[in-house]
Amino acid sequence: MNITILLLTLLIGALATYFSGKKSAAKVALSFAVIAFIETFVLICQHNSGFNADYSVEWIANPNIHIALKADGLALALVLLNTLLTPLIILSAWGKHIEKTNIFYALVMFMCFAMTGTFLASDGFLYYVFWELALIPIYFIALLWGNDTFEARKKTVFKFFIYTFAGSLFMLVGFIYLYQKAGSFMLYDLYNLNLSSKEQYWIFLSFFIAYAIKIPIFPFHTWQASTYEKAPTIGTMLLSGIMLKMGLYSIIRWQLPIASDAARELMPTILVLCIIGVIYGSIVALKQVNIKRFFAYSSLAHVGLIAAGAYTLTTDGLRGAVLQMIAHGLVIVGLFFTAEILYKRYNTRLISEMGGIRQQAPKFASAFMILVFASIGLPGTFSFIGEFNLLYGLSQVNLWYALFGGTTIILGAFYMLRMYQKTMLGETNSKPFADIDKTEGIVLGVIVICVIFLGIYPKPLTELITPSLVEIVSYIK
Amino acid sequence: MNTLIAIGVLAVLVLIAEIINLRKMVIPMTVIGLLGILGYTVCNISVVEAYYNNMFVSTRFSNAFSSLFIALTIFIVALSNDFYKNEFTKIADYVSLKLFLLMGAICMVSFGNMAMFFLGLEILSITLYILCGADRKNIKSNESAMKYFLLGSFASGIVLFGIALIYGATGSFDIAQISNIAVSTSLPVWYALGATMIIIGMLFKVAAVPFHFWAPDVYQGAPTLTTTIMSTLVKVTAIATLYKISVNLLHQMPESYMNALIFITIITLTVGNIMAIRQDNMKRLLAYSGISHAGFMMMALTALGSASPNLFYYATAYSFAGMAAFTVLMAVCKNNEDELISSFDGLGKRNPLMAIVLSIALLSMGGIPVFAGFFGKFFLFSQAIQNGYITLVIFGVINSFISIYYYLKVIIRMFANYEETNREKLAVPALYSIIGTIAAAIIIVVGLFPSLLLNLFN
Amino acid sequence: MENVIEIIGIEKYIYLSIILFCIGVFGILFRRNAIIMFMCIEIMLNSANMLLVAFSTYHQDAQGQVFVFFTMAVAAAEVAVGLAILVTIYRNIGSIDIDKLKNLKG
Amino acid sequence: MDTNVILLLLLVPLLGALLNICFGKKLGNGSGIIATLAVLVSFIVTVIAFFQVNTTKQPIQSDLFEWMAFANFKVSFGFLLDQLSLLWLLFVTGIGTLIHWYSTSYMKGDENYGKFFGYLNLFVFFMIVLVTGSNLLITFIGWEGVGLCSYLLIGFWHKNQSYNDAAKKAFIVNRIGDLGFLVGVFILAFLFQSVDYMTIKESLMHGTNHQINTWIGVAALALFIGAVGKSAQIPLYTWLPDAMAGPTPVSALIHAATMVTAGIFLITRLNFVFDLAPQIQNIIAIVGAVTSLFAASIGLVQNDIKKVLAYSTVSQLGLMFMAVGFGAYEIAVFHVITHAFFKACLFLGSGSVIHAMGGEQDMRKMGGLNKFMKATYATFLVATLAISGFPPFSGFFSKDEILMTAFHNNPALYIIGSLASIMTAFYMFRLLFLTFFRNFRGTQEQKNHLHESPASMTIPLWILGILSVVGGVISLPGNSWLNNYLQPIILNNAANNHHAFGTIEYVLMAVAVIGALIGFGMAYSKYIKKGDIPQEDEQITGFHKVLYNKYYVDEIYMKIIVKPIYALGTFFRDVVEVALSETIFGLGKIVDGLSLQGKKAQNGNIGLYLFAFVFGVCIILYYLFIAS
Amino acid sequence: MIDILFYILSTITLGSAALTLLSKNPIHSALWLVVSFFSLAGHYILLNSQFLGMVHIMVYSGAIMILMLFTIMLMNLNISNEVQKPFVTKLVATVAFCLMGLIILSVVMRGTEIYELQYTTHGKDFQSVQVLGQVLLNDYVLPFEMVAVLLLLAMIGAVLISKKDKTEKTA
Repeated sequence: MNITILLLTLLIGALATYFSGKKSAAKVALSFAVIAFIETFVLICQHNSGFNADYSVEWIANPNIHIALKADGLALALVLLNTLLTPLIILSAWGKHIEKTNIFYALVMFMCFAMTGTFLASDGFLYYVFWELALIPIYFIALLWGNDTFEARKKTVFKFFIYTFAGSLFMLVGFIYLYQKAGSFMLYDLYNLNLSSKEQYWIFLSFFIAYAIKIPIFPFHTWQASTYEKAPTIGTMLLSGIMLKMGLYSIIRWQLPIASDAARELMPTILVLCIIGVIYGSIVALKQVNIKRFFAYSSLAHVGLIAAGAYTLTTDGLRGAVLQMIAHGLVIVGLFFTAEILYKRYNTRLISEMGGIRQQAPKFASAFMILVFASIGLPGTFSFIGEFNLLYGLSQVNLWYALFGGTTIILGAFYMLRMYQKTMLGETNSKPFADIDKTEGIVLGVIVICVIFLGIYPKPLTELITPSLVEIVSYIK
Repeated sequence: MNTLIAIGVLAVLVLIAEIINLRKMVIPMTVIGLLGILGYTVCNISVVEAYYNNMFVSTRFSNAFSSLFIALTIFIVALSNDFYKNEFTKIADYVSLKLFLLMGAICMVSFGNMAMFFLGLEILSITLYILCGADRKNIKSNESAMKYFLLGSFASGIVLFGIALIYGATGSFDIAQISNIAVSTSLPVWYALGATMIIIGMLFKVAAVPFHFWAPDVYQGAPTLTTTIMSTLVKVTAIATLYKISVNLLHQMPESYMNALIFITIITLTVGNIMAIRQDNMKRLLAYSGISHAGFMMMALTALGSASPNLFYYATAYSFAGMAAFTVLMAVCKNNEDELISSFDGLGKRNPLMAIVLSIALLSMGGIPVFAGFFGKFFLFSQAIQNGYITLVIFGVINSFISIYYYLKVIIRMFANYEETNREKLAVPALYSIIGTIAAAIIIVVGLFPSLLLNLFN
Repeated sequence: MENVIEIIGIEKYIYLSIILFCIGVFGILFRRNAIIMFMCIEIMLNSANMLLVAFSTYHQDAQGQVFVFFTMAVAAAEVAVGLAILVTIYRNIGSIDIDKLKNLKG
Repeated sequence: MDTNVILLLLLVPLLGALLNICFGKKLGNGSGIIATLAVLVSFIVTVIAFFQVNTTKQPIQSDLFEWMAFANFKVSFGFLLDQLSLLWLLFVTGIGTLIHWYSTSYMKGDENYGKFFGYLNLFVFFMIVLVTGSNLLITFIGWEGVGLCSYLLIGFWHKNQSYNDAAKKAFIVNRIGDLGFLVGVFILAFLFQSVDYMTIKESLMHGTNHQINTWIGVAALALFIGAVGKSAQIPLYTWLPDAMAGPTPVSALIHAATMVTAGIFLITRLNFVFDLAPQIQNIIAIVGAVTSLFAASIGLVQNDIKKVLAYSTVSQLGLMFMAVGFGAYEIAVFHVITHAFFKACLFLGSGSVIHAMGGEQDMRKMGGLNKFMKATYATFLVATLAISGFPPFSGFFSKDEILMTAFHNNPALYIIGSLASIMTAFYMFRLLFLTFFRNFRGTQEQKNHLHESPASMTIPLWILGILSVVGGVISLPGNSWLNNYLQPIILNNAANNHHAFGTIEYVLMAVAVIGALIGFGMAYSKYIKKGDIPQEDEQITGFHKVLYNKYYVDEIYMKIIVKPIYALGTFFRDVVEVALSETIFGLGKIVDGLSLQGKKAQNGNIGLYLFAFVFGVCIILYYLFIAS
Repeated sequence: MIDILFYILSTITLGSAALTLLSKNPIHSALWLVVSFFSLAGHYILLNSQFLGMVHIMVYSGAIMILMLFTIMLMNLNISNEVQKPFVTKLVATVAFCLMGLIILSVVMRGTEIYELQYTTHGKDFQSVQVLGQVLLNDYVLPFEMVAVLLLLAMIGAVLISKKDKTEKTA
């Protein structure tokens, strides 16, 4: 199957959703998302059978820009995450009253399209275009369908947009510079460039600003919590589940192989930053009162570790990063969904106003608990695989990194269980709390099953991504 | 050359139509005529020839820009129909003035002789003075005309003095000859002084800092259609001319020239953007954003000689975005005293099409991918980096996201769910919708297929 | 009269026109009466004309003088339009004081 | 065949767990039966496997599939049934079955009856995973899995937030150890390119590299920290007493018999690693000894029946660690087994008491229960004698061996251990006397309610009681079946170079017995003769108060660790976050201010514009022509 | 002789130009400007461009200045009621004037030192009416036409702006 079909499906899906009218928009979006998921699955099967789905056609002759897509295991894994989560995310708002439904879902589909493009693009320019494109829908989603008063969220979403946009522009400058050197934006041409260490240093930094803001890495995270809080939950899921993976993916795909010497040189600094983020995020999370902000900081801690893994420059660290990206994507989407369920029932996001739900909604409580434990990397869940890989990668660089990075398993348990206790446990709440319904059950069920299945049998994914990572590491060396 | 003549003829025909009372025919006739001329020009884009003793030189550069000007004029003339509804008796005057303005613009990019340059500049300027003051009972229109007139003629004086000095140094008005002489022999300081003065004059025209003060005031006071002309057609003309002049006059100038230009570019970018942040009048906002765009286009001066495709691309992207934005502005603010940004509140509900057109225009100006503005910036940045002006690019980047800030502010207001702005639907003349849509479509198409424009140059 | 440039020197003409030009500039800055400012602009244009004629003689080339004709036409057109604008302003506010034109700012 | 055995062993409890968790409500009382049967099946499978392995001397091993792959090694999802794991399995599933059975009555009527058994089954499953894992990471699954179940079961009555606190605390403190575990794994994986027990053992046996010895020491230390967390040693012991918040069968199964011994299991499993790190072994012994004394001293004055038992568990675990530290793994294992018997018996007995008392756990409110609860009393007495070290009860043999080893290796630790033993005898008899002797001190209502527990509770008690009596036979001095059995596991087997059993040993035995008698005597004189009843909380003073408040360790931890973290959290949230946000977005504000100033500058005056123009021209000309 | 004439004319030019902008009465300014233009015409004649000198007088003094005078009188500005600019502005204006003059002059003066002035007559006729006509209508015919366009549009524009239309009268 041609790789462009996938992108076209999503793009057409976005358009079809827009034109489908308010009533059927969600259904149309869902069906296209599911089709995209199936296509991804087919692509992965083809990939495993040795079929090369790379695609390249000239877009602009001068400057030399191609529409080039590279569907190796690494990209496909993330596309899979994307196309798996998108239907779930759409389902998560099933039946909810949303104004201008068609526009809303069209934006969601468009964002999925852009993110898929980002993962697949192997021409730096095309990649950048997709990267920026993904920003626009989420901006509108957060702005128009977000929480709180319009004024309040306007400010926040604004900051988010400007901040991330600012970061990515520096990346653009980096790309342009590379283009001047290589005469092409193609991935391998950039890989094969011989840059002086000073050039690498600057290229690395210009990329790093973009990624550090997107991921976000401490101290570039200030947009995160408030944006997560203000965005509608679907938006938050898209942001945390998929979009920040764009940054992490880009580190592996673009930044490290292109500026490998600089990466090696700057590794200690960046690892320290990442690990500070891990600890800092955990500690700040402890004191959050809003459940969405809480998850935002937990996310900060987790992605800090992922980024640290990626910057170890070892295959194990990279593999851990990719696995944990997928795991974190699944888990955080699940967690935000639980926050949404809580909000739907209680109409509040304050942790202090919850509690005593477990007896009322045992299914929900169990699913939530599994997600909580998945989030803190309990063995047997997928997160553990990722976390172990990451920490092992870190330990190969220096045991201290692994030790401090590993505090996440202590602090993570600390804040997560504390939150779970406060939201779910305790004397039965006087307010009624309906247990999850069917669609909610499907969403949570799929996530839980994925998390546990991959935790026990991650081999398909590992085998999918490892060859690509080995190749990338060979460019780093 | 034929283009120029044809436009002149068309202008005269318009005046004749007035005399024989065929006012209703004026606009359709002009649009069709201009379309024909546009077709002709585009078909002959590769004709490189000098006419009338080297007075008028058509090159790819000039032909491409002429086509762009004609296209913009078509839009402007088409918009005139609804804009001058209340003064329909004067429609022929207005249209013919626009055609004359177009002639001036074409002279400015195609000149082969300083006389043509100067006359083109004056035709352009004087027409604009008139158009600015056309709404004569409106004191704002008067004021803008006056300000523009005083500063404009002051700048003309400087340009003229510069031309005189260059003539003194080289003994010629022929731009090719001047260029040759400048390369081959060492010239008295008059030459450099003259060139500087001409360039200062052109910097005034493109509204570069510190010669930019007139722009926001004049933009705001002038009738909106005139503002449209100024911010699209005239700005592009000025920048193209500045580029052409610089190419011909500035080679073999000391490094300090480039430094000065880069410095001016940077402060133009920065001042334009910073000033735009706190504006509450849409026209002023677009004026300041126009200033910063002029700064972006001035980046082309870092690669004299090779930057013309990039400049052309950016100019096209910018001018069509401006066209789209002003079309929406006219549609929204047609009955308002002021063009406050608040009048855009809730436009997403009141007229979604207009809101989307404006969003596309603004996002394109802000440099969001797939819209043409992004590629424009990209090409210019790319070329600046190629020539080693990384500082300039970094300032460009910083300014890009400052600009996004205020563009988004407008977009937000349009899509805001303000309860109190649940006003009734906004009725928009069909022509406005069509023109806005076409302009937006051009932005997107040009963005997706940049080669369409870039290939005009090879 | 043949060699007036030889006798006086081209640089003197240049100095003269520069000073004249600067006087024009000074006037524009100095006065707030619009019509005087117009006159100052005329002075500026004339200083350039002066220079053109001097250089024309210096180069013994007619083009400079031809250019002066164009300048004159331009000056005439400018003045016509400028005065028209001035008249409308006078009709609207009863004054030609440019400092009263401060509606547009910010 | 091997794979099937392992799958059966694993999946039956898992299946039971899933059934009970998902359909617990529908199954009603059936869930208890299902759960008990599931564990029973595992027990039977274990017994079969045990005999197979005991005859063939070949471990049963099976790699199900490849789990993880790293650059330089692979981890398979593999299981290993060898002598050590089978031994553990035997008492895990055996005692597990009994406790499940016991629980069917104990938990009757609870609203989450099904879930309770689901969790218990899940625990058994994870415990099986822990002991049968063929590599460190599979063990780690079980290791954390039992932690999870412990969390779930401690907080089983989740409506009470203090129980939830206890559960949370248990999990988090365990996680500190888990980090140590992981670090150990990293080092071992790095050194040996494998995390497989057998492979590591192989590579250690063939050629030891002296350079890696320091690293092995670090790895051993890290793993020991893991064990400390799980097995509640100083400084990570504080969770265990709190864990008594869970239902009593849980305390019996998890927090006395099985899970807490996982630390001993791990170290025994990796004895070949620890043997290479003598300094670490030393540390282990010291930590164990200090813990045993420390916990015993706290146990002396506790009034909560389960707290006493909890501190006793900590103390006994300390003794085991001491043994492990001396390299006497088989003795530690021996004590693990006997301890499992009598401590499970004690806990279940106390559960029976609590059940009868309607949930009352304070010994000051009990007394004279021997008249009402004969079976419970009898079994409790037996177990008390066993733990106090009276011959010929099982505890005597195992404890005595530990002390003997200590005496040979480090007399100082021997004294500490002996002191702990005397204290053990004291507080156990104190417990016994306060609970079962003299008059009932509770309310009239409770008195009317007093009754002997049903057979499903007493039969397990009897079985465990009997085992506490005879458990010692598996490793009688001089002719130890256990030592021989564990020979393939323990590289440096004590059986091979066992010290001769001579006079000194008999003296030591006698000393131990005397010690136990002293403890008994003191308790007897204080609580039977004098008839003391422990004071009310507020009357406690002096060192007694320090003991009663557990040396204020919890408070200290709270002050120096938890509170600062919270304070840091608040600080980060309110100060650092704001500051970061302000610095980065402050730039925006500066730009905004500039814009405002610029707006003022643009004042609409043409004169100003002209000035700007002229000065601009001047500056440009100056720069271009004069300055350069 | 010629240079004395040149200096006298220059003095008149500069002096009358300065008086133009210093006079308080606009009519006086206009008249001073006429004087200045006449002196410039004198310069042209001095430079042997008699035709240009005449045209200059006709266009400037004859047309442009009359237009201005008419406007001044139309607006009844003969009595100077102009509010003077504040002193600071005037000071700054003077400073700007001096600065600009100094800079440009010094640039030119420094330049001429380096540039050696050469002046040789080639003897050809270059400024008779005939030659001017030829140049204007042969070489410069296109600009000539453009000037026509310029004047046309200026006319249209002036009418457009200043003409009162009928609706206004009735209103």
